[in-house]
Amino acid sequence: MREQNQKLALQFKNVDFHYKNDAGGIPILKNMNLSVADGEFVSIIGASGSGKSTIFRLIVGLEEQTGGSIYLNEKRVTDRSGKVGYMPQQDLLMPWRTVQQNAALPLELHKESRLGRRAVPDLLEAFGLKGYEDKYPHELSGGMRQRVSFLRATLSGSNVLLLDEPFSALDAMTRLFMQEWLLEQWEEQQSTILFITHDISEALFLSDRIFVITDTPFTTLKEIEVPLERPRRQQDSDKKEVMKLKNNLLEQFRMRV
Amino acid sequence: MREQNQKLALQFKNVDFHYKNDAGGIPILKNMNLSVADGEFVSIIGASGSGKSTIFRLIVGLEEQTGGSIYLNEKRVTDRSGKVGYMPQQDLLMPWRTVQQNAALPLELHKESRLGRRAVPDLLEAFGLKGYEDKYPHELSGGMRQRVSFLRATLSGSNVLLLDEPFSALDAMTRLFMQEWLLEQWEEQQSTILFITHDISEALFLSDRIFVITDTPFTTLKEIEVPLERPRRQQDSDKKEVMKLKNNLLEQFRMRV
Amino acid sequence: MKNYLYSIILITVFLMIWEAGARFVHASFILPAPTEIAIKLWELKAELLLYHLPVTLAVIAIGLGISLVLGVILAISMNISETLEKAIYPILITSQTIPIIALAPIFVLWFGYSIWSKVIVTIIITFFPITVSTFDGFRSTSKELKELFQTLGASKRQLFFKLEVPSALPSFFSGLKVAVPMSVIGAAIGEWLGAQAGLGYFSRRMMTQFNGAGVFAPIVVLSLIGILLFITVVLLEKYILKWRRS
Amino acid sequence: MKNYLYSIILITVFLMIWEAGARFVHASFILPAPTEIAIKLWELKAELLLYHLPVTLAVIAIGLGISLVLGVILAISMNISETLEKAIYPILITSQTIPIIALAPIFVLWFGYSIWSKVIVTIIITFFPITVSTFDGFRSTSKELKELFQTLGASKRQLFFKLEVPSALPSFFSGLKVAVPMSVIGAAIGEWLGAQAGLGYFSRRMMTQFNGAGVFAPIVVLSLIGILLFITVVLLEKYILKWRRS
Amino acid sequence: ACGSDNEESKAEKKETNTVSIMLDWYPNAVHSYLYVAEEMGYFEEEGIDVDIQFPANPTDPLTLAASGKVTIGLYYQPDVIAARANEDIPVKSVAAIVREPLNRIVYRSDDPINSPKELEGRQVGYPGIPVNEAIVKTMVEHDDGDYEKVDMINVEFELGSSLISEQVDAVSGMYVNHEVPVLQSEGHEIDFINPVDYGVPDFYEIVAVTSDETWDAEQENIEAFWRAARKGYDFMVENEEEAVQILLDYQDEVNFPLEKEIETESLSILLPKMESEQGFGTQDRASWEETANWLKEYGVIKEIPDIDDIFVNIE
Ligand SMILES: Nc1ncnc2c1ncn2[C@@H]1O[C@H](COP(=O)(O)OP(=O)(O)OP(=O)(O)O)[C@@H](O)[C@H]1O
Ligand SMILES: Nc1ncnc2c1ncn2[C@@H]1O[C@H](COP(=O)(O)OP(=O)(O)OP(=O)(O)O)[C@@H](O)[C@H]1O
Ligand SMILES: [Mg+2]
Ligand SMILES: [Mg+2]
Repeated sequence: MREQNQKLALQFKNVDFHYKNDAGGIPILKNMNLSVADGEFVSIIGASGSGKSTIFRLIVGLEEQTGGSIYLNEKRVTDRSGKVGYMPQQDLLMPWRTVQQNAALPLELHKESRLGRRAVPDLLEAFGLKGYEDKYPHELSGGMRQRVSFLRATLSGSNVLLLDEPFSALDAMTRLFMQEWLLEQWEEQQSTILFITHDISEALFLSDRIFVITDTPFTTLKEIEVPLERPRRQQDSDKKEVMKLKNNLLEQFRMRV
Repeated sequence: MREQNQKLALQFKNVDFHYKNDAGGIPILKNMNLSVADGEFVSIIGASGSGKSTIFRLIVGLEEQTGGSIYLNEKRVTDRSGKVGYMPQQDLLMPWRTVQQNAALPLELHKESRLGRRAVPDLLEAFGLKGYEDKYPHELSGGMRQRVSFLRATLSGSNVLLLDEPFSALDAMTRLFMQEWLLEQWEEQQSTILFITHDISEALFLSDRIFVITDTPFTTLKEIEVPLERPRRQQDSDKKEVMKLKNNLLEQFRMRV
Repeated sequence: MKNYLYSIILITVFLMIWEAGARFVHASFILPAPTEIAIKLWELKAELLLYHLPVTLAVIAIGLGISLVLGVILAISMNISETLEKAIYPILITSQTIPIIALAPIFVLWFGYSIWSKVIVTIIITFFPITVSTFDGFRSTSKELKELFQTLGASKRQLFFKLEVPSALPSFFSGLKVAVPMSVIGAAIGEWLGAQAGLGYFSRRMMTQFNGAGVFAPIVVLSLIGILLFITVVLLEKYILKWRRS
Repeated sequence: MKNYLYSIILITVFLMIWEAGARFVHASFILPAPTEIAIKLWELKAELLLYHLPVTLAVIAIGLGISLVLGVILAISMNISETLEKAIYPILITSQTIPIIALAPIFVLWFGYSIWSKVIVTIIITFFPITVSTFDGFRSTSKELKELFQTLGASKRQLFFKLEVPSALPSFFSGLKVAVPMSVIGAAIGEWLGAQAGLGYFSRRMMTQFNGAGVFAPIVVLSLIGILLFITVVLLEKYILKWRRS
Repeated sequence: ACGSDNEESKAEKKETNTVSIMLDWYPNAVHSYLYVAEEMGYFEEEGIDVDIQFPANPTDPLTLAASGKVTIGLYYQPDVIAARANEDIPVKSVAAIVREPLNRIVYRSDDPINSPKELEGRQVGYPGIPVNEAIVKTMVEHDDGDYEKVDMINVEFELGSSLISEQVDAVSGMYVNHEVPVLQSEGHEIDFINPVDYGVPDFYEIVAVTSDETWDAEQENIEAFWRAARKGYDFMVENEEEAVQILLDYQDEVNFPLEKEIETESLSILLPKMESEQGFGTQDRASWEETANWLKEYGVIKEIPDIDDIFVNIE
């Protein structure tokens, strides 16, 4: 198991949020609190429309909370754009850019970080993309595209990475291999990951803790510690305790669908 | 567990097949044999491009075998179109037809089977589509669309249903519920199902037997009996034997990717 | 209506500037004021609507009608026969880069000052969008759905009417929406080349009589035809493709 | 080449029938034979290519150039300001159903026989496809990618040049491919209405001279311009959008 | 006032002293004096540059002169009156060039039209110039026919081709000195009726038109132009053959091919019709009044405009 220091990477303090639309507002978060330690891997699961992506949008600054405050690395940050690595659902690569150009986008947007640019070739190799630097996205397999997208998020230079259902478009087999690969990368990069998924097994396999959204609007999230050591392999998820947890969660959602 | 009589629903005898293209042919099946008993639920798994869909295309008559013969319900059938129910990957509903019109397509194409048409409203209810008869596909959720597609396959009137990765476009949660639902329907309809998937857990949960494609072109398929009673629930897949099977299979594919 | 508020304001401002400019220039045969045009339109309403409009409408109707029939038949033929497709489709596409319309003056020699020379211009200008979009519609038929029909033992006829026609409809309507305004332009251009009636003819004739408002008035009518025809097609499309309503 | 075999056969057959028909009718001012046209083209090559072609090319170049500049500027403005979009976009779309081209005769009064009356016709006919497709291109920018840029702290300028422009390019080229052949048609029509030189003018003049082959010859040249311009745009598109090559 | 754009272009013209003139039709013998003046340098002597333009549409000489896009347009006397009377277009004639009608109703000999009444139910092509409507109307009504039954078709410039290709039964607008012999020389059998035999007065076939505004701004240039044109005319009267040769030398062979024989013959027909005792171009008030009365009688105009506004004689 990786060392987790007590520093907090992310913290929500009494955050309120609702979307504004024609018919008043849709409240999503109400006086909500949440903390994620530096170096932690946390998953968020919940029914469709429950507000998982909304949490991410708040963190990256695409939406502004209506109340409360959000802390990044224990500092209260008002303008959070460019401060967090974000890997959206599906890969969202730009079809007109090569693998390398796609990955290096964050460096290009922030000219200061010149140093980083030299690291790109090494990272491309580490991510298993050597030889594909000058290929266009449509020439890659789904798994490779996800890796480019993840590399891009990494290169944003932040220690906090938000992954919004990154593997939902992959087929079942590729998905399993990408999960293992992600864990390897996470251990290497020493980053903090927040991971949204619909797949309970995936969440159990990957995370230190799982946040479950049970109701919307929500004040607290139900927290579940995953009773597994690291490093993990797929077969670890077959342990009794994990199985029980999984079936519990499943029952919970079955009732709600 | 459902009674399986000894009648064979489907049989391949020494079937040869290759796709013709510019550069000669791509051999897929070589002198291949396979039998599926009436009322059985069989899954096929294999790497991408290994020829899973090709087997289905041969059964429904979209491709003609270059050698050997294919038996349906113990009769050798040359023109197999219209003889088997086929539910393709993704839902493939026609956007300009309502739920009812989409489902009833097979009846419409074969005017003889007038009787069947009266059964449609009942079936729509049985499939959980009551109240949605006059909705268009884009107004439905992914799970509902799959149910319409499955109903359409059922209404083709054949006892043999071929399902080609039907759930691959669904999110993980919906997918689990659809699997249980499919089993219920299968038990009720007393049909024979061949099911292609990339998801080993899905195959294990659903099938009586699993055919694994290890090499292409292939002569025989590796067969695996799933050691589970019926009816099943998701947690049944957590049994020791099943877990071992699953990890075995996984290791096998890991080496090949 | 609210959505178009800004547009309406902009158009109003534009008309006001035009009005002011025209009054300042004060040479109505060069630049008639909008109000003059409106008045002229009212004065000429009987002549325009009862005499010239039917002539132009006939050209549009016949031209568009023939384009539709021929275009759809050709699209269906290309859909059925691959040889035909290979032979004709490239020619159709290339023909679009050719200013065939520049040949219009010679049509007058072939078809005389009858309605047909104008109809031909209209056909030339509308045939391509209708044919190509209808054919593209047929081509857009999902291969998977076609195979599904085959596995259900559908006949060629069933495949055509139950799958290919509905698949082609959206694209057909897109083509029609392009063709309809063009048919109005085609009729007007055709009438320039030699005519004795029709809105395009009337407009040009008014120019020779230094009647600036008279030049614009029939064009206002032509524009209204264009818009009305377009709206008709849009409504028809909405009705037939009602499944697309969200 | 092999792909176009059927087309080439079809065109050859068509030309042969035309040739035979023309020889049979034997009224070359109504229906000149293809060979007559070819001969005439050869005879007139100096006059057509050195005198009339440059005039027409100038109209096309200036007209298309102005359309491009104004169209792209307008598209960008609408992309930046929602108010502008709301005001102008509906007008642009509606204007397409209006036969503005029917106003062309009056441009001669405004601009005389100068190049501008023809340029205006060319602009009118090409402005719409360029503007609308460029703007649609900007609108097609993926909302998700835009948000991704925002989360990376991109400036407005970076968003524009690194995301919106590349996103708009494919649609811009589609518009250009529509506009280019239309510019040739626009120039030809403009020349009918008032000119002293140019290929469209020459063709019409020849009609008055009972010179059928002379009517067709400049149109062959116009067609070649159309095709060449189109190919140029396609090559440019291939080069700039090289990532689309499979 | 006619817009700043116009004033600008006029200012330009003044500096360079360019006079643009739009011919009534494509160039032929009736324009010889202009080419002579150009060739002999008469325009240059007067210090002006002349830009000779051909109309793309038959009605352009008047419309473009009226809108100030050309200095002078060669057009038809009745149309000048009609423009002034009906739409109050400020145009005036500065010279009468051909003093008698040249216009004929032409038909194919194998499909004869023996008198204007027979035009009833027939298609008559004309170049969109309103005077032709007045002429045909006068002739048919003079012959006790019903003009309403005549099908008038605007064929633009295609007078010859539409007649020969049998798209129309007759045409109005062909000149007896030019188009008629051109068609005949190409072997087409045609005949014609003279409007003057059926109630059409002896109007000025061709006059030089300018707008009031152009006249005010460029009177000197126009007068200079006219002095040079007169010299060209005088030369032409003396040296017919040479004048035709100059015209042929100036011809645009591809666009407007001319036959020497036809043009020589044409000029000899024209010369007596161009001649005036008071000097080439001088206009009689009486002719304007007679033509205006005719137009009023046949309902082409409602009011007779002030004749003094319509023409001005250049000394
Ligand atoms: N931009 C927006 N404006 C208004 N309402 C929105 C907006 N985005 C999301 N919502 C609403 O907010 C709620 C939560 O949306 P959110 O995308 O966070 O859900 P989610 O948990 O990510 O769902 P999914 O699993 O389907 O991605 C939903 O009801 C949604 O309709
Ligand atoms: N119509 C065709 N013509 C030629 N080759 C084909 C055709 N369809 C499939 N193939 C080839 O045959 C092989 C098997 O294809 P098939 O679709 O059966 O694979 P699959 O196992 O279903 O793969 P996937 O899991 O990706 O759906 C592949 O190599 C494929 O490229
Ligand atoms: Mg979401
Ligand atoms: Mg497959």
